[in-house]
Amino acid sequence: MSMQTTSQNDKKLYGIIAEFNAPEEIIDAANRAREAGYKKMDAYTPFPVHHLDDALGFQQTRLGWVVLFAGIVGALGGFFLQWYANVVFYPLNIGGKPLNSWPNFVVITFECAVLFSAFSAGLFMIIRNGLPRLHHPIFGAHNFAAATRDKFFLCIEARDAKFDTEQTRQFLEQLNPNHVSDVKDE
Amino acid sequence: MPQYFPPSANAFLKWSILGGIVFLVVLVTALAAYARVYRNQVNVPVEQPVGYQHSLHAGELGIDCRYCHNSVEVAASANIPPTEVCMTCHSQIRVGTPQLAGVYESWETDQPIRWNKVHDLADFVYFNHSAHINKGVGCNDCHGRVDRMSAIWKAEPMSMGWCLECHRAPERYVRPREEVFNLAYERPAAAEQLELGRSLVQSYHINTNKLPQCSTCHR
Amino acid sequence: MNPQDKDLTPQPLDLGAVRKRLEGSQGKAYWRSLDELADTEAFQEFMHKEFPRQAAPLASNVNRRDFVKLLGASLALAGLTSCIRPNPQEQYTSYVRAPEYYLPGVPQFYATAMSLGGYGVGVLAESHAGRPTKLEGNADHPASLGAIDPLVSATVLSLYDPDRSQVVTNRGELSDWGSFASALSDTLSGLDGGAGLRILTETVTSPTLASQIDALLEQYPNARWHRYDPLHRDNVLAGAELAFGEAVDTRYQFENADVILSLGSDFLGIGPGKLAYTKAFSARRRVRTAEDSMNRLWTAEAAPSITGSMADHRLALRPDEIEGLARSLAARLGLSVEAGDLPDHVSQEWFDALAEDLEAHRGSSLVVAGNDQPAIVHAVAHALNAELGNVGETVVYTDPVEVDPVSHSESLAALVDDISAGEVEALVMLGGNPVYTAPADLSFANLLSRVPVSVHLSPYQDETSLRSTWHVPQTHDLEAWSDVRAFDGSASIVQPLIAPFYNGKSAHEVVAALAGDAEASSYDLVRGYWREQFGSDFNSVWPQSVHDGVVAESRFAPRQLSLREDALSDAPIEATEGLQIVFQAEPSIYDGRFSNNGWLQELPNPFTKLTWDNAALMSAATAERLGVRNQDVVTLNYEGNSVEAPVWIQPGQADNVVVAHLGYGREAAGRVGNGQGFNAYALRTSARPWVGGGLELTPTGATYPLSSTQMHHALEEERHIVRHGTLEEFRAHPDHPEFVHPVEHHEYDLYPDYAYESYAWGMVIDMNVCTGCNACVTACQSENNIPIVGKEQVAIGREMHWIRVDAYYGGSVDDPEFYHQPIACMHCEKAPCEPVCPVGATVHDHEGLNVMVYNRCVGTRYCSNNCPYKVRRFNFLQYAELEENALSMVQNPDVTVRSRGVMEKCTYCVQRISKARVTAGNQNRRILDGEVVTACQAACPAEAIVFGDINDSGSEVVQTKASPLNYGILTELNTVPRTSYLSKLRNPHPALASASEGGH
Amino acid sequence: MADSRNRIAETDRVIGPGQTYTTIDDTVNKPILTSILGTPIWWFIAFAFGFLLLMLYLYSVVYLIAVGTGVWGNNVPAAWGFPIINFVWWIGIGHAGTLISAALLLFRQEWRTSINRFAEAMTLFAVVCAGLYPILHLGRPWVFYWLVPYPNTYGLFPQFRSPLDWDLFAISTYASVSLLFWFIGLIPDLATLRDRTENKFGKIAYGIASLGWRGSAKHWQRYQRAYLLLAALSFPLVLSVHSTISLDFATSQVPGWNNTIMPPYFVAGAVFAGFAMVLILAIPLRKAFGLENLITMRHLDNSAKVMLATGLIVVYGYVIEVFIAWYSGTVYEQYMIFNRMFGEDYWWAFWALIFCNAVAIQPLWSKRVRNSPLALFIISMIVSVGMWLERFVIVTVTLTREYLPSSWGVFTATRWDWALYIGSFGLFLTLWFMFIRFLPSIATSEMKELAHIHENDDAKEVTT
Repeated sequence: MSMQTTSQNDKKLYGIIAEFNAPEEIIDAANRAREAGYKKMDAYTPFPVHHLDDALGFQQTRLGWVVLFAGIVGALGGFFLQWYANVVFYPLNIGGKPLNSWPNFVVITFECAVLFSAFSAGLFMIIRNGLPRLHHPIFGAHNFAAATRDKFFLCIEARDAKFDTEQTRQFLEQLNPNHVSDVKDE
Repeated sequence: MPQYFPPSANAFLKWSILGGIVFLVVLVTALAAYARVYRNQVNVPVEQPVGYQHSLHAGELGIDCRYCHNSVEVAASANIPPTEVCMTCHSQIRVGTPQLAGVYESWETDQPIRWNKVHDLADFVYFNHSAHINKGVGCNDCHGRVDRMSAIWKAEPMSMGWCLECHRAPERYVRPREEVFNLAYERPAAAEQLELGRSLVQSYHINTNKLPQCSTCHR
Repeated sequence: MNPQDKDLTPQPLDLGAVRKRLEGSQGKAYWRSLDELADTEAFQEFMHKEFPRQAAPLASNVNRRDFVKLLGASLALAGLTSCIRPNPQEQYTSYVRAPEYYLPGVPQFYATAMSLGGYGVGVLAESHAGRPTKLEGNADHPASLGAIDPLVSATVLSLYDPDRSQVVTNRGELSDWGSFASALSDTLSGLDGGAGLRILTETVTSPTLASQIDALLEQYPNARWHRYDPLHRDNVLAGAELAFGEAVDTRYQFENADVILSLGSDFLGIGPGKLAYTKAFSARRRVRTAEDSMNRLWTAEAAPSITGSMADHRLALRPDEIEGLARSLAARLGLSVEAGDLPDHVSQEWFDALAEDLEAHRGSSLVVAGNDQPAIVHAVAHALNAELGNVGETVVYTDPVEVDPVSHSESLAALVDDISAGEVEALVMLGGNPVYTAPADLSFANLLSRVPVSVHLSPYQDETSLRSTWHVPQTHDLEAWSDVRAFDGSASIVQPLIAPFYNGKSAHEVVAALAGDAEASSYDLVRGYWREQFGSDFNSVWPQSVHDGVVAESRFAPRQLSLREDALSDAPIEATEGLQIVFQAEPSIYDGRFSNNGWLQELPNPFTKLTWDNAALMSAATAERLGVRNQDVVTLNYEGNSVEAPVWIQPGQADNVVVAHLGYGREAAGRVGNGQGFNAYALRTSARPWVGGGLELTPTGATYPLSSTQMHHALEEERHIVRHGTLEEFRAHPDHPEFVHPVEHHEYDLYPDYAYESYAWGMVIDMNVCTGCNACVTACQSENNIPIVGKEQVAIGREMHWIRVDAYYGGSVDDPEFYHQPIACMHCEKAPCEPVCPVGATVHDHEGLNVMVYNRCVGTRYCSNNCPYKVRRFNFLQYAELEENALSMVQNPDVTVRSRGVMEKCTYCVQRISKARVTAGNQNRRILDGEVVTACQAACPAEAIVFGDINDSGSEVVQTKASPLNYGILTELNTVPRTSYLSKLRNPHPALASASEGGH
Repeated sequence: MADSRNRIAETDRVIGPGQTYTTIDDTVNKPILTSILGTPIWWFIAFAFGFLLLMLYLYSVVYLIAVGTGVWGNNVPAAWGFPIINFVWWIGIGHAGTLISAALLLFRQEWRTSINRFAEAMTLFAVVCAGLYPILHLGRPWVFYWLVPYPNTYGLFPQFRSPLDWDLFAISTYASVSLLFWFIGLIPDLATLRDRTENKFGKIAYGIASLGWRGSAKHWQRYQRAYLLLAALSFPLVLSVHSTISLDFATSQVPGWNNTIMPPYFVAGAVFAGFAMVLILAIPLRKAFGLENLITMRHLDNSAKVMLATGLIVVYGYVIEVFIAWYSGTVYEQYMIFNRMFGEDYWWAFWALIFCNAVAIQPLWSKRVRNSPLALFIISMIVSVGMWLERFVIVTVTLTREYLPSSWGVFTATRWDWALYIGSFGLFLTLWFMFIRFLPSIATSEMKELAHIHENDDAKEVTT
């Protein structure tokens, strides 16, 4: 039931996509594809499927380190702000407390650490994922709207070294997906 | 399934986000700068009912500041001179020149001249001229080269931050007492000034602990 | 719901429970109000109105400008706009011809005198660019000696009162001085030698005015001069007549008195000599070390008074009992007098001790009788002083200071008779407000309308003005030249600081106009009189006298007098029946002349702490017997007249006595004073102006909310806030008196202390001499631009006074001891208020001042929560006068006027410190001890407040703090307060020492 | 199906029987995808009600700013009144959401899944309501930004030692991090809506909001890690926020405030109040939108248990306060407690809160009560009132009786105190009804994952 219109035929091919019904199927498919030697491929699922990333051969993200670093920067910055304001910039006798009464500075230091690390985590995820990206070839794929509902897609991209339109399509066909279709680039 | 957004949408969104951020930053900095300059009215000459020229009197004629601002050494206020002070000279000199109309009118009608304030501190700030004059702060440190201004303007922002520059480190600004009224006085280069300043702070008993305290200026 | 709701009112007190509770309590018990002591259901109910009150914001506060501006603010834009908009262009006007010695911004001080009740009190008036802003005492003046009382220092506010009358009016129509003068001369020309011309004045001591009136009476031989002062001294004169056969004034010399007996006299609280007397009296009670001595004060009085609260032995006696005590004492000391039995409330033990004490101190004892005591009591006092050889030592007699003293009651009665007889053609009233103050039985108000021409000279269009054909606005003492004598006869030249603000005329000018010279100026008249007096050396003496504020050697010389043989014998005992009513001047409103003065209206009564109202005061037992409680409205029926008044229970008042303060219930006082309180004059009779029996009191069932600044209710036992003992206890442990409970701080201190190298300001308040007279409160209010907030705000607990005088009661309900404790910011070295401020609006400066930076304050009010002394005041609404108008002219330009939403508090008068610092700095020297005097310190007649540099070991404040009696409040919180207190001491008679302990 | 329901007790289900990806999608998104006209009438009524209150709120704010703090009953000594009480109350409510999604996620409590979304929304809205109070409470609200460190012509910084400044940082951090956490959770569901909605504007709006999410495995990998880290950060943050609030009191000098138990006691109280509010919102919500199969009895049951537990901790706090007062041996502390319990002004408040927070929760021991939504709803209501009273006692009652008897006073609230409090519900409800109408109140992608895990439950025998 391929719905490719003639208009898409002359467009450059982004990849070939196969649609599955269940998480197990997509993991199985991903494993098979990896074993078949495909590297540039990605899966599209309505919810995070466990071990799918391993199946696709992704390596772990370095997000953790970024967050840790940001947290340390935040903490140091927060404390420095208070120390500088009270000791260097405008030293004042506040209720007979010493200028650098550090126990008073703990809370804000902590809050700054959390603030920095939290936002680094969120923004890192969004940016590394290349978001926001409103337009993407994959959106053009057949029945792709189901990817946020109940269907599971595996797409092998044209830029993969081993990619060959005919072979790759056959390879995907034999994973008995609901169907296989081309994804055109624009 | 059709695309919801054209390819251009990506670039468009990215740029609008970037642009928004830039715009905000610019806006805030612009407002801040505007606030500092415009609100403090720095370098904006102020219209006066009488076209009195400091450049002429203090500049060319070299009349001492204290001739008119007679309480500057003993009181908080430097004193805007009463009309009679103008009349000490102008009952003889330049009698009847149109620029002096305001003065004569005041003198005859016994109505005071309504000068426009140029250096107008907030009501909760208590500035004392005598304290500064006697501790070696020169007129032009705050008022600039009055002897070169025809109409007076604010030479400095006179904001709290500005006052604190000196109140936190008087040695960087003070000068010998005898130079206080010398508008042409040039501070020596940083190094010497520091040396000089420290010794003056010593000999004038300037309490550097006191200067940055709130109670020094606010009550 | 509103405050008038019934649920505001407590149930009757269970006095039994109260007493039991006190007996139960160990150690020294303090309590704030009977309700709390009784802890009645009703009181709970009163405090426990869940959420009835609606805040009453000053409606006028929302004008369009604010509203729009603050709409902006509500969008959080105000901050932004305010930092972008340039300030509006202000203008600077200088003189055309500057006065000599004038420096812009530098205040000048002029010596002059304010007259109160006709007697002068010397003051130094502070003038900013011709604008009087504050009155300080004049140290050279015998009636001031540098101190000032709340009434006098508040008169500067009255000067600018926009409600003062501003034009001459004729039957309510606007007129002017010229037409008044001509109308007057027409009238007078129609009179044969002034027949039918009557002049009514209050007490006159002004030599100039006196001589003018004499001249006038010569010019119009048939004219008559009447006098009426509602707080007249008729009994004093009658007493003198009785004792000596002539009218003389009595002057006390407390500095020489070791034992003092006050027979219903409040010599520290009222009367023209009170400041001088307080100075002398407290000089003899100032104790620093165990070696110091103390005088002993015995008092018998009907209601608690400033004097009574200082007593070592105090008896609450009905007025007739006081007379009884006087007679018995006289008899005991061997004088021939008709003496009844010793009154029930006077124990034989007490009486013996008193008599013994007086006899033991011949020549150094003193008996003082109160103005409102009957003549016989005064006579007894004279006789006793003579008998004890005190005359010339502790008491002297002089010619009367009042010119041509007469009985004011009789004088007014005579006038009234003549009016009703139709003999009065023209009545000229110089000051006073007889329509309001005249005894009810004379119905002066109605008679006045029968007088064809009535002239009233008065600062306000008051009750009398409204019923007179002519009203002439009167000048304020700061507006016109005059002269006045002090209680000891010393004359002062009154010099004006400002031209008549509201076109007023002085009494001198009106009398001159009567004499036919409408153009005469006070200046010429006063000057003319003294030119005659000073004679040749006028040109040197006059300026000197004006400069000093007192005419040298004008004090009256003591006189030798001999007691009449039958001085006491021909005065029979008159029995007084039933419930007695006592009329007293209201401590802050006086006789009503200050009704329109907001400072004084809001000044808490020293004992009831009531503001804005007077009340029918009675003892707990009496209230219990009558079945009434606080804020019940009752009808007072007396001699056929009746008024409605709210009840207030006053501990320490004699049973069966209702005290009614005069001066309230004004109808034409002005916007501030109208309708506050009830009018006690409506009950007063000419026959019994002070005390009378047969008062009927019936509850109406209604209630009326009263605003007391201390609606507090604690049984205070272990907090050691008030520490007191007896001189003996002190002498027993001269180094560490047990009752002082010293508390060390600092040992458990986490942080190192700050070093205060230059100055370190500190204060000591001597509770032993503080009389609770409120002088400090008004002085502070005047110095620091403290706004008034109005009755409703006070009721919510938003009064703004920076210094308050806490009143604590000790001991039993019926015979309590009184403690006055002035509380202002303690300037803690480890101030709890500072670390909690998120914007650093309150911080310490390097001299240890806890400074409050109004312009930085955002108003979190956290500092107030964290202040254990609760001395911080918050501008919940726009209380202060920001607009430029008459009232804003009284503001001190050296102190910021606070706007709504910021916190404020005592600053140790930082403006005065700064002034001294700049002066000293310009002269390259340190500030000297005593160079900085805070406003409260300057005002205090008892010199209870000592202020100075605690780094300067020589300073008085350091010396004082060295006393073993010195203690700090709540020091266990490690606040390290800079203000400390000297414990309160009593000096009971050895024979009664235990009794005085009895209370606790 | 029918028999399977017998096999698994209703209260053990985190998800109803027979839920597939599509059913989850449809149940959750139905109210959002229906056209405006299709919106149930009750929604309009409820929204109008909330909006009306919001107007009351705005009116009292403007009046307050125009006239001044004096429109309230605050005075000296009771310088803090309703605004602070309400502030602490709202911020307390604002704790459950982030706690549920963060803490329960870390502890792998899968029953969090269907309630975390709207609980987080509730948190945000509550924090908004709370956050405005400290500003309005200022004597000069228009200079509130002086608490923020920024370069200025005064050459001044805020005073960082003040707990109020700590609050500023704590609350703003909490608000922004919660918002981020919530939004990141929303992204996949927004994408789902983008793909489901027929409405053109809806597509664009949801499309932009979802940042073009396409559910790629790579994205999911980073997404899950980021989400986990955010949870790990939010958990201590939640605990820190109310601890910081409690320091406003704990670091002070006021007897009854300066108490080391304050932080844990406040946090427990916050969770207590938070879960009460969760139930108050969840019970009508699941009924109105027919979400019984997603928000199951198990969720209500567990929330009730948490309420009971934290409630007991709070009660322990009360006991300790009394003990400390006695143990301190200082007259001030002892009198403070005496006054709270028997003082003539406010004893009623103390005993009322004891009833609400200690007595009223005891029925929760019984499973039958925990299984009756109505009972839970009522108890939660009582608890909310009780927690407000607790703050009233801590803030105002304490202030009216401090060290110097001479400065003791009374606090009486005014109509403006009440207006601002009632009005704040308007702000909350308005936001809430907008939320349930336009955003998925349950995290669909997470529910699908859950459905995947549990898809065989009904097949296999379960014995729990």
